[in-house]
Amino acid sequence: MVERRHWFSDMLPHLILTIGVGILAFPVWLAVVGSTWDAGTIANGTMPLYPGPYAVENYTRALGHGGRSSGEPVGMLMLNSFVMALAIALGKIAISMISAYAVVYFRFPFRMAAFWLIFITLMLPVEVRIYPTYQVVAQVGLLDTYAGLAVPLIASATATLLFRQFFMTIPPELVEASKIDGAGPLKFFKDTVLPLSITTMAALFVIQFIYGWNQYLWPLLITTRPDMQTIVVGIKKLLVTQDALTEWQIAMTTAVLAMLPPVLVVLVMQKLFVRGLVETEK
Amino acid sequence: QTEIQWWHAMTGANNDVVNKLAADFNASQKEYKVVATYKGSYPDALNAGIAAFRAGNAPHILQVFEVGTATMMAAKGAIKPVQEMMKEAGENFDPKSYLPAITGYYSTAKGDMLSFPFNSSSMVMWVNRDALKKANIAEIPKTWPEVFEAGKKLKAAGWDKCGFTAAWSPWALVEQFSAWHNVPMGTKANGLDGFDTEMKFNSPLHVKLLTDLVNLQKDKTYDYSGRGNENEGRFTSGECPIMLTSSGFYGNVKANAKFDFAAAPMPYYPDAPGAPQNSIIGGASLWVMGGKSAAEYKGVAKFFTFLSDTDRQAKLHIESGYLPITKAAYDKVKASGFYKDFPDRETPIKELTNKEPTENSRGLRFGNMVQIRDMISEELENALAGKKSPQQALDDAVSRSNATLRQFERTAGR
Amino acid sequence: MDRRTVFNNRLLPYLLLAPQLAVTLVFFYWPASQAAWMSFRLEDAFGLTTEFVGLENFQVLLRDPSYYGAMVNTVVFSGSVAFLSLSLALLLAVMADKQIRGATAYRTLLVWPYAVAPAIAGVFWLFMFQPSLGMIGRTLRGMGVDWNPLLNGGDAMLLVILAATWKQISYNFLFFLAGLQSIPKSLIEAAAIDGARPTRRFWTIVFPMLSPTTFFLLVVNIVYVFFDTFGIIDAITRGGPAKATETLVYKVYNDGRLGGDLGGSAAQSVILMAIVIALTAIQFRYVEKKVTY
Amino acid sequence: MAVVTLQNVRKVYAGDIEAVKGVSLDIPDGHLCVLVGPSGCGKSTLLRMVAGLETITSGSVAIGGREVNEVEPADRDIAMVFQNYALYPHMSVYDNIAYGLRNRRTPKDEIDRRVQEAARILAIEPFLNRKPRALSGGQRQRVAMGRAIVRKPQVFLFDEPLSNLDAKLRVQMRVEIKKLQRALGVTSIYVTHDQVEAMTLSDKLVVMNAGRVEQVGAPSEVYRRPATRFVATFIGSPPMNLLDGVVEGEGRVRVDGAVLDVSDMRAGLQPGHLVEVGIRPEDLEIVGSASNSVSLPIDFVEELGATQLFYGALGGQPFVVQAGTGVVPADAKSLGLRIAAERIHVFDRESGQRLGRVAETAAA
Amino acid sequence: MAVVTLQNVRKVYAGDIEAVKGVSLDIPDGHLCVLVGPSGCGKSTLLRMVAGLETITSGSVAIGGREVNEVEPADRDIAMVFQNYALYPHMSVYDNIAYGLRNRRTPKDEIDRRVQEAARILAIEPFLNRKPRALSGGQRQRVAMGRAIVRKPQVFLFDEPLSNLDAKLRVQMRVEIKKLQRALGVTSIYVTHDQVEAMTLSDKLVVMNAGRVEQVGAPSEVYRRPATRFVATFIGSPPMNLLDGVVEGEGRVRVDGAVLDVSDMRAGLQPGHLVEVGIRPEDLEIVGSASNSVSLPIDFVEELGATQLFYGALGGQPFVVQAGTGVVPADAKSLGLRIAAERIHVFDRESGQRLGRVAETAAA
Ligand SMILES: Nc1ncnc2c1ncn2[C@@H]1O[C@H](COP(=O)(O)OP(=O)(O)OP(=O)(O)O)[C@@H](O)[C@H]1O
Ligand SMILES: Nc1ncnc2c1ncn2[C@@H]1O[C@H](COP(=O)(O)OP(=O)(O)OP(=O)(O)O)[C@@H](O)[C@H]1O
Ligand SMILES: O=P(O)(O)OC[C@H](O)CO
Ligand SMILES: [Mg+2]
Ligand SMILES: [Mg+2]
Repeated sequence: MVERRHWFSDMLPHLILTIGVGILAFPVWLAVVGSTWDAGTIANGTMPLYPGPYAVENYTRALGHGGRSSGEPVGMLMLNSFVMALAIALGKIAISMISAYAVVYFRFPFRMAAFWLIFITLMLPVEVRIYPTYQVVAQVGLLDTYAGLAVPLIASATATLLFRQFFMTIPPELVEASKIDGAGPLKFFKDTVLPLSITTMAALFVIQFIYGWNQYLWPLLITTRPDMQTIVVGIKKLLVTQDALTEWQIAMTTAVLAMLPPVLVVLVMQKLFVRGLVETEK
Repeated sequence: QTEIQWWHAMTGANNDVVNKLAADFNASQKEYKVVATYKGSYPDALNAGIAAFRAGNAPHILQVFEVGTATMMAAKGAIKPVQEMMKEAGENFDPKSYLPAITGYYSTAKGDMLSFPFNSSSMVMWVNRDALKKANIAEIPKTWPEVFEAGKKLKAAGWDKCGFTAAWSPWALVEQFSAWHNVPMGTKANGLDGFDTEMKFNSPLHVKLLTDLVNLQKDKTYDYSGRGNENEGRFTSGECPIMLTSSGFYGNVKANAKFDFAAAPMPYYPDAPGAPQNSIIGGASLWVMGGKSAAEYKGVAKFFTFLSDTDRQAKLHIESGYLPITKAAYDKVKASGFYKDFPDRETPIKELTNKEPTENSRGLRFGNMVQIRDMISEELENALAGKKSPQQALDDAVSRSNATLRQFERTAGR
Repeated sequence: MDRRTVFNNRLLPYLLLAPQLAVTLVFFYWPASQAAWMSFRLEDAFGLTTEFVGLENFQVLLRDPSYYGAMVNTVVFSGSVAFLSLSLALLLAVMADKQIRGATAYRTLLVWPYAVAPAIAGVFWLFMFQPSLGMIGRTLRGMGVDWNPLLNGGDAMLLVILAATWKQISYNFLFFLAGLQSIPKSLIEAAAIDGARPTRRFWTIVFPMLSPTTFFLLVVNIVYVFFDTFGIIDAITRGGPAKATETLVYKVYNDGRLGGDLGGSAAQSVILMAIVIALTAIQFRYVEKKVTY
Repeated sequence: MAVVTLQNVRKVYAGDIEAVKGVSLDIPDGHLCVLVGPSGCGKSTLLRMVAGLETITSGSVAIGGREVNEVEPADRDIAMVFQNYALYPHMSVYDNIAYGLRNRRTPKDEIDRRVQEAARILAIEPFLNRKPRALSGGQRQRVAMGRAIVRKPQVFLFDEPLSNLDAKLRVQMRVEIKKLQRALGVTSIYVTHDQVEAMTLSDKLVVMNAGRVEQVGAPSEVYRRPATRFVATFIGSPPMNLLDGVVEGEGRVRVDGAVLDVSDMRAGLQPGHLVEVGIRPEDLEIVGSASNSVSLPIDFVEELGATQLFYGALGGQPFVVQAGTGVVPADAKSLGLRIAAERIHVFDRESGQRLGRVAETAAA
Repeated sequence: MAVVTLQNVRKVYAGDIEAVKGVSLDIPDGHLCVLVGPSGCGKSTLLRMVAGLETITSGSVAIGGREVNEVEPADRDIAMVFQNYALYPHMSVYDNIAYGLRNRRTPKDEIDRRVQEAARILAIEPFLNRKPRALSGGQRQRVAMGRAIVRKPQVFLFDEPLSNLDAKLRVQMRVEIKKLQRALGVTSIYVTHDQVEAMTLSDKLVVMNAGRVEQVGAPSEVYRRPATRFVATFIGSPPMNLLDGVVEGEGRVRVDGAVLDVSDMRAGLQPGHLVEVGIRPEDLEIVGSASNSVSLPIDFVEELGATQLFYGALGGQPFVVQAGTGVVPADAKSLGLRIAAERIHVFDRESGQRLGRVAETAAA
């Protein structure tokens, strides 16, 4: 558009965006810096704004032995987080995809009832009914198992709704063409719906992976064995609250490590992630 | 090999001690394996234990801090009394071998010892001697007014962010304070004589302390440092030169403080009749959870016997700052001349045995005491933040505590 | 009108629905009904004795000033986080939507906090603002600001609000950006021809056109503040000091902790679930309406 | 290749929408039958019942003499071309065409032979390995055709197959479809709402309106003798002019003061019977300003190149005249019009039925 | 109301796409100028430069004598109707129309008066309180028009304003736009890719191709004397037939063995010069099978109602003839064609330029 321009109005967006980027990055920068100094420097409040010489020591210790009180190596915690996140992401995609398929491509008694049963759970995270859910998981013997970490969290309406919406955008003529071409429901699912959903699945995978990785209260409650703990919970254990000092350098090291996988996933899969996010929610 | 789960709340240096104990026990025999798991703070560990029990997944041994005692005692079906277990397992166990204050605290009215004493502590006043010197304070203050005075001097000498502070505020400012001044925290010998107790810690003396602190908070002569471990950090970093906390903090001070420090007795109001009386024990004991097999209990019993070993107890005391819980261990350390070299390491024991305990200083046994501590903390915060008058805050704390006590009374399975 | 062609198998749809329904029933409806059941009962910590008490838990709850305190906290907290994160995100999105150099780079640099776990975000902010060792906390104190989130409820609230806002900006930014980009260019052009200058264009065309996005984000932000911020609060303030940062969800957790008041906690769960279901319904109706927009 | 027979076919959708209200139709072997009508008149519904994509509420559909009401689409031996082509976006062109054969377990080399042949006929061989999104609209259309012909079905069904193409391409593909259908000789049903397409393609033209058939016939027949006012205005562009009239007597109608002779008018109509008189814009003879002519003041002229459209009004009703370019001087303010008696259509004003002579109508 | 003048206007988009390659144009006050051309030829770009929505790479645009290259859209005193109407979805129809006036701080009652007047002219008074989404396509189109006319600008700009409407409505709205533009007398530029729309609407027709102007002229002029082969085939449907030919001598061209007389042919063309001969399908005279006629074997007939299209090939090149229905017997297998010398167009085979007589072309 033909517009009157002014150097200030040209610079303003850059200025504001740079400030925004700075504000968003600053806490993480401090954490990174924190992960490269020793306990004393941090505890005395004399940590500078630039990285120190203890990076290797801190990261080796976090990955190898872990914090003093928890004593669990970060590697193992990350593996648990990874398994949990993966199970949640894949599980959610699998069950919500087929249930959405049922709702969209079939008409059967109680279809709407089933849909509503699922839909009501849309915005009800496990936190609201945390103790009863814990009790139920205990009753079915899933404490301290990957299944216990993942399965209760894969019951979510969001993914089902997303797939439903996506399926509704598949032209109905494709079903009709398939029918005329002699494909039944399972064949249609396998030959057409599945391949068409690949990007949706990938996008959803990114989001759910992050969701799973970032879980906190749930794994905190249902894992009792240290070797089942996840990394996000592990950090909380590093934040000692009594009698001893927090090993901030290890806590920060662990936090940086814990943040890395999901942030990398977001950065690498940015396009898919943004698409998935905007579609899931709308 | 039978696995024995031991959930605990020991952090920092004490955490190393616990891990070492488990490792040593595991190395000493082949039949059992003790797996020590850190479950977070004392309340977190207790919470995890309760939740796990409800889920049918309780550990064998649960470390519960002293104020959880009533909760555990009331849970008749959930626990296995230690004395009984030791007997069944054929292990030697004599409650009388422990310091009386400890035995009394963890035994029923009938004298059955329900839990195994592990890390008993008392509250002491940690001081930064270097700082005192700089502020020209010759003597470690003994009374509250002296502490206030010292705080002011320290402030003037550059410790302007914090003259003195106290960790575990409800423990320090209400529980130990009551016993040390021989005033009741609650009725019925602080609950030792039954669950139908009522709180009393809004007495004039209690209000006096809080009023003083509220006034000093204004210029940070006293500075409240939250409910977490900021206190400890501020002491070791040198920010706060005087701090009340557990004697069990020793290992961590030693590791982190770069100055000359000492553990002094808790301060008292000199005008309070009978003060100082005696302190009550803090720290925690080990509870054995119910519903396990005989073989497992046997392992637990073996482990406890292992822990009671006199040499081991003595070492524990020296390394961690917790009390030598058996008389034998105390005697042994004393005999070694350790206290001559390090007189302040005897401070907590001296506090504990300062006088013959009274109704008000034998111990505490309030139901839902863990929640009550939160209420007290909240009301202290309200007062210190100036949102409520000290009197009002303590009155509210008392009435809220009483409501909780009533609820506990209703549900406690007796 | 649904003009979709369907398959007419009888059993298959039920089989396809079964896994999701099973998981939902077992891990949602069963616990939810347990919560309802527990809300009528009084239990000891270990669940050894239990007693039916009718509506007592609800009565106690509704008489408890700290419940209303938690409500106020929740409103203040969610309102502030929603307002701050929405307005900052909108500002950033509007800037990033301009045809400027490096727009994609800016976007990348603005999206990643989404991936940070709330609990970890909490740890970061605690690390910054801890009064005695946090870099900013100390700086503030050094400047003579009485920064004391350990004692001052306002400071503590501010801290969790900032942390939660920080975490939420990326999310809102993405949606606003998508919303801005989905506004047809021709509308802006039509407005320009109609004589509206950029600022007026923003307030009369762009902003109203974003209102579905804004409304959606409002709902999502409220839900976010309700639940996802648990980790932030737990890491930074644990609801303190003096319950100043205890939100409704944190209270559910805290009251049920130590088995102290499971009935009361369950009663709170029941009320919360009702609130959230109502929110969902509102949003759903709105979404339905939006389809025709 | 087969005869398709519809007997009194009805479709009621859930919610009591009667989309098709009893249609009977015979499509001879090898014919191309076009269903045309305004949007929502039930064309697609009818076609989809033949395809088996909608259940038939009542009546019967037979293909090649076999009633197929209960037969699955896959087993009806039909092929269908959709408006949006419905190509499988994730499959190559080759796979799109081969999919139906594969599902029928046709041997591999047979599939290959047939796909190659179809591709050759449609000149899409160079694209066989592409995905549909890499094709232009016209090319996609061809692939859709390929998918239909490769199966050598008994019946082709087309649902507005050209309406996603631009005008030029539409004309071109229309010719190609017609040629192909001729060459293969497969019975076909073709749905469109474009009357030009309908006219040009059909062997048999079916004009539908509101779920019913208004007229069936050869396209020229439908154009020359529309059975109803609806058909008269629907077929032909610009549409037939309609003027209110009153029967004066046998073969004579009074319109706006003037009396017109009408050669095709049913006997026995009472004078005073209210009618509408229809005259196609191109059926008017333009005479200087002779007597016995009607004068039309020109409001407005549109230039179409070969012809011109003159807009005006007669008796308060809009009236359009089409004439070859150059016939009317550029500065003319009005037209003198003469109307041949045999070019006048008369419809009942109430029912909209043609009031042509009965014998002749029956012969059509 | 104003003259619009474009001088050597160029537009190069980022990425070196030269969308408009130097266009000069004069649009007299009150005229309606239509830009027509295939997709991507730069029509919209040109229009948007006049609107100020795109910057001008080089050249100048003047409205009413004032150069506006650097003037913001808001200050150019223009109004624009977009293809998708660009109605503000969150405002009522009234507010949509009033928005431009409000931005200019027009007094309230003046706004009301003008909006009501525009609504009356466009017959959208009943909808003034509705939101655009509650309107049909045609109604939205009217609102977009209303928004343009209410401001009484110097210039109207239209970018394919009718292409989102269906065929019937398009014809109707086209007539209305023309009438309205006439009545208001506002200089207008109208972009379309539909040649019928272009022909019928324009006072001045500009045919564009690949960023350049191919021909400017009155529509009938462009139809009768297309300046290039491109224009010849672009304007007119079915398009002009083109046959390869060779100049035989002055006024004579050999096509497929036969020699044709051509009356409009540039002097001085060397015999042997390669040309293309263009003949419009409707310009052929159909003679039984007289001598001196060309015979076209009929491949295929399309029925259009009033006319018929006969498809065949001459000299291996496709050839279409349009004739009134009934002129050719239904069973005819071939047509005898005669072509009047003055109806033949000749183009240079290489450059595509018309090889008409120079004097006459200049006069156009
Ligand atoms: N699945 C359905 N459920 C209910 N009503 C339907 C359904 N499908 C079509 N209809 C209705 O039936 C009528 C006929 O629809 P149909 O699609 O056959 O029309 P059409 O002639 O093909 O129109 P178009 O030219 O717009 O494609 C319409 O009124 C339509 O709304
Ligand atoms: N913003 C842009 N950036 C780069 N190239 C562009 C841009 N806008 C248009 N073009 C290119 O400029 C050329 C002319 O585009 P323009 O939109 O003017 O064509 P048009 O004649 O209006 O076509 P249509 O009939 O499809 O609307 C096209 O090749 C197009 O791809
Ligand atoms: O720090 P500890 O282990 O001595 O325990 C302190 C208090 O007694 C806890 O209630
Ligand atoms: Mg249809
Ligand atoms: Mg364009």
